[in-house]
Amino acid sequence: MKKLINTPESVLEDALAGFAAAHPELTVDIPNRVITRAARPAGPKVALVSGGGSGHEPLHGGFVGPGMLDAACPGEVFTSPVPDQMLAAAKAVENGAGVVFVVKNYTGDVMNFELAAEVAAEEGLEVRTVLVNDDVAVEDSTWTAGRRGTGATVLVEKTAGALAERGAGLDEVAALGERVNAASRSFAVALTAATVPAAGKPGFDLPEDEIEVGVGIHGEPGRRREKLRPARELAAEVVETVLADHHLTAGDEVIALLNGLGATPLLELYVVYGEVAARLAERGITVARSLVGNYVTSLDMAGFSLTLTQADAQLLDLWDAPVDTPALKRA
Amino acid sequence: MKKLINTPESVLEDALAGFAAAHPELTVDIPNRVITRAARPAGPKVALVSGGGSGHEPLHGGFVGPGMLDAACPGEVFTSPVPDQMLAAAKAVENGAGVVFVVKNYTGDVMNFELAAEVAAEEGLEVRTVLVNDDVAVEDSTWTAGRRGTGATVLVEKTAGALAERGAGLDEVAALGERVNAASRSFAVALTAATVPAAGKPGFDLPEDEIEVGVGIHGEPGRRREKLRPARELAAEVVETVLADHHLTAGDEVIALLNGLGATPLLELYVVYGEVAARLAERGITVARSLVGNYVTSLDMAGFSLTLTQADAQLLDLWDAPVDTPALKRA
Amino acid sequence: MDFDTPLFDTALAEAWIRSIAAAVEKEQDRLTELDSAIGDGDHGSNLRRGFDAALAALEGLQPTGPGAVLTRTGTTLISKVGGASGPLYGKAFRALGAALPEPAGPVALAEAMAAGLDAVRILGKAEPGDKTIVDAWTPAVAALRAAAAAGATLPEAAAAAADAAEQGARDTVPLRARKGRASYLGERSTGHQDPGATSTALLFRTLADVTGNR
Amino acid sequence: MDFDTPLFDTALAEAWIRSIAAAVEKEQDRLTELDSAIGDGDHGSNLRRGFDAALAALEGLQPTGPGAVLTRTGTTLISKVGGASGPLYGKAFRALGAALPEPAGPVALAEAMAAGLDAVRILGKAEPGDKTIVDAWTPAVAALRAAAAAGATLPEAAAAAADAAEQGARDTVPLRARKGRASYLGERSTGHQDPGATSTALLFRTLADVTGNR
Ligand SMILES: Nc1ncnc2c1ncn2[C@@H]1O[C@H](COP(=O)(O)OP(=O)(O)O)[C@@H](O)[C@H]1O
Ligand SMILES: Nc1ncnc2c1ncn2[C@@H]1O[C@H](COP(=O)(O)OP(=O)(O)O)[C@@H](O)[C@H]1O
Ligand SMILES: [Mg+2]
Ligand SMILES: [Mg+2]
Ligand SMILES: [Mg+2]
Ligand SMILES: [Mg+2]
Repeated sequence: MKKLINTPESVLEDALAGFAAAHPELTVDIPNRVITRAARPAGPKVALVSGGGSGHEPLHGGFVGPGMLDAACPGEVFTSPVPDQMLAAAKAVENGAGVVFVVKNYTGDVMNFELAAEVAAEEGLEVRTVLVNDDVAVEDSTWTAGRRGTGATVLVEKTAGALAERGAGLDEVAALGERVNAASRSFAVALTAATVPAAGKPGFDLPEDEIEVGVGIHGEPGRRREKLRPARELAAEVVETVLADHHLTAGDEVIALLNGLGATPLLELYVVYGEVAARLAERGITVARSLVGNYVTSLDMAGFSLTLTQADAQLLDLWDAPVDTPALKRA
Repeated sequence: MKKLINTPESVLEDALAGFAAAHPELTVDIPNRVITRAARPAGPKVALVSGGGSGHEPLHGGFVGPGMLDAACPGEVFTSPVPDQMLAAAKAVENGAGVVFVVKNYTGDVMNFELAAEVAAEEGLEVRTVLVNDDVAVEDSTWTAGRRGTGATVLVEKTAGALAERGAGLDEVAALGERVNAASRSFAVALTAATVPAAGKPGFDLPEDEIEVGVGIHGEPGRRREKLRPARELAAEVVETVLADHHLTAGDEVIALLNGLGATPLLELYVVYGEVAARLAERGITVARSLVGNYVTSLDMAGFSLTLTQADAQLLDLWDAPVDTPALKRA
Repeated sequence: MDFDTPLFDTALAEAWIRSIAAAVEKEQDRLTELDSAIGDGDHGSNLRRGFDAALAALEGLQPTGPGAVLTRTGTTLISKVGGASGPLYGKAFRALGAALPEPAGPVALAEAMAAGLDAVRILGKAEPGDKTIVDAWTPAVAALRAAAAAGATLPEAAAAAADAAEQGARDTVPLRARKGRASYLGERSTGHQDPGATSTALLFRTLADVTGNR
Repeated sequence: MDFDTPLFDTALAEAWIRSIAAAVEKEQDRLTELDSAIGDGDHGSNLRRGFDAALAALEGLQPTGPGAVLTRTGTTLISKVGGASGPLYGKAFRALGAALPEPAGPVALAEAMAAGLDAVRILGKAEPGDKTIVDAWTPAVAALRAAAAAGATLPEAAAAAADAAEQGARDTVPLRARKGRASYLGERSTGHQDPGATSTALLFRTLADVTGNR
């Protein structure tokens, strides 16, 4: 394992110190592990709080700022944050209009946010929770913990953040988040496994010519193993898989997020995106907006995920709204 | 070699197709390999053209847009583009005020841009060339091809782009570019080698516990090999090395670019940046602005480069000016 | 009840937490390895962080009884662990602490452990057979109850619970996970022992050790 | 001059380019490997792309003589190769083409090759010993001149030039690079044969082959 770290134990704290130094426009409470905007919104505004294990940067800290999140709670690497963080964050950013928790659907995240929401309610805070569960690699059945939350998180945080900024109420913001999640589907492919610093070796072994299809963002293995194939075929399969679970027909519009998992060169992401765009065009699906880059990563995993969100006028308007965060900026 | 490509031969073309699909606000001439802004500036404006081998994304195509480049010429992977591209680009974006070529100092880039400049001059275009050579890993002597151009390119393109946008003249824009280059020093460390698709294997072999210090961005080996050490020590050494060649003293201000080489997780970049910021603070050097992320990459190389540019009021003002490109946005 | 038989008192509660912390340190890598196979490779470091903090939390504590020790441990686990195991073990220890009279014999301990199991099941919604903590904790509670009913001493009952928990953990190997991260693997989750069930077995084994060493 | 001795005419120029393209295809991996050791691993694919394009450019061409073939090849290399070798070989072939009378014997060929070398040196500013193309091309020109002065036939002169170029390429092994990417390596550039000098040797060897096969 070769990593640019000091010790596996101090990764989160050390990274937060660097994040704080790089982003003076944000407030980083290192002991409590809470990232907030340095300036509170002027009037009452629904506060958006998210969080999750670290190792997915820029998610979530990179999305704190006007037009998106009010606070993020980074957990240890691949480990859900604890309720204390979420509570501290909620209290720090609550601004008279309630708090929305954006939670990726993982057992740990769900339970920790649940405990936080309980205590927050006891302390008189109004809290709504938006659960993100967009990963079609997982069957949503009694046989699983339900679909994982992955790329759609970026879309939920961006659009709900924009709506909150415009003064919408708590229920409205939460409902929008749920609507965006329901309109989103994702699927991921890995060329290499991620190495958690504390584990010291890759989460799974992958031969030189094989890929893991349907992986999650926590280094967990995927649906199955396949031979590596040309980007064209891989992209076609991923588009196919996502669409098989989507109710999109020719003429529909989507927002497409082609997301790198951490160690994928942007050059390769563009190669894949070219194929994705071509496959969608063949089916008459219009990509109204796209985003190509590293947004929801999995440490040093090479690979990509595709998220397709069915778009409409409201979503596009919110997607285009100004945002000023470390990882997403729009005038 | 596991890569998300179709064939090694078609990487550039395929990536450009994806880039074009992802960035409708730009015009991508795939056969001629020229990326330009879709809309020409209204009045006369000095046109900024850059280019270089591919594999360094987002450099240079990701920096085309208002406030930065007018055109980029992507070459084959790690191979300088050809004069035809630069000429086509210059002709496409020349807007009555001349053209500045921003050229990273590599033998191939210098010679190809030189041939292009010759022909451009013959055809009546006014061309100035700004050579970027900031990499202190290379001794600038008769024993070398001179210092390589690396991270400073982003600073030159950003600030010269902002100045051009404000209507400055050809000589003024070129002089600013040269001044920013002269105020910049960079140094890079690699944990893994890059694999050029056509070569099919890493440019050098690096044992599990060793790093290459003083690497370039073309997969070329560095100054020497060392044992991997904690981020704190590595960052200290890199800061030391950059400052040894810089005329910075306590109280001076810098713009710091902590750049990932392609396969480095953002989490690790922040760990390193925390250490860099601490070392600079110890020396009384103020980081006036910083940028942490993947900006000048080397395919799938893991590692980082640090660029320090001495700042002054003009440079900070130009650095803060609005920019709207795929990889750098500022309101 | 034999007066020489140890009861679950404050000192034993503290010794148990100390013993868990030591065992987790020793077994950290194995737990992480199990979690790498069907999860995300952090179960060892999660529990290490949690029980190190629980140990530290005992330092300044003037506990009013064994229940207070365990409640405090639960609160610390919730605050420090995160992940799935943090809230689950945290809630379990809090429930255990709340249900534990001072000092407790085998019967009371069995009921307190049952309360802990209930807390896990309420929060995590796992059934026996889902390949989780529940699969080790459920047989441990059954063994504790049976031993207590048969008049066993605390060391005897705890040893029976440890054996049952370990058997329960081993029995997770062929199971297909239906809760937690491992459920994403579907059929591929079979053939591996569940990390959480394994750490639960560790909890009961250390309990047997500290009661037996009295 | 012996009338049966072949001269450097249009057919030979075309055969040469064809032969280079074939040789580059065959040696692509070796050139890339040499470039990986002290450069960036693209010399083989650079030349492959260039000479494939040069071949294609010959297709529609109605050359007015061997010079036109070579000039066109040079222009194509400049347009298609990029990197350091593109402009250098491009300028060299253009200079070679411009300097070549039709049909040329050994003396004229030697002078044309000298013009090619000059073009490389003017653009690249490398001295002999800098571990570049110049180190293979310089001895090749010297050998051509010597052979021509001694009355050698074109095949004899070309064979001598090829031998000299190959020797020159081999002699780059101990050199420390002072130009191009390899110069960044400093002392670490020694012990490797220069890829550009190696491809120059290939150019002269194919020239010897096609003249010899006439
Ligand atoms: N719903 C649940 N109920 C009971 N135990 C669970 C549940 N989900 C997960 N677990 C247990 O948690 C263990 C994993 O814990 P840990 O690795 O610390 O958390 P995470 O899965 O968040 O990384 C699993 O091995 C399993 O025994
Ligand atoms: N200034 C120079 N003069 C002559 N030849 C040079 C010079 N610089 C580089 N070369 C030659 O170019 C070769 C490398 O070519 P190539 O790999 O195609 O280009 P690049 O170095 O741009 O990747 C080197 O091996 C060397 O022989
Ligand atoms: Mg975890
Ligand atoms: Mg090159
Ligand atoms: Mg885990
Ligand atoms: Mg090369």
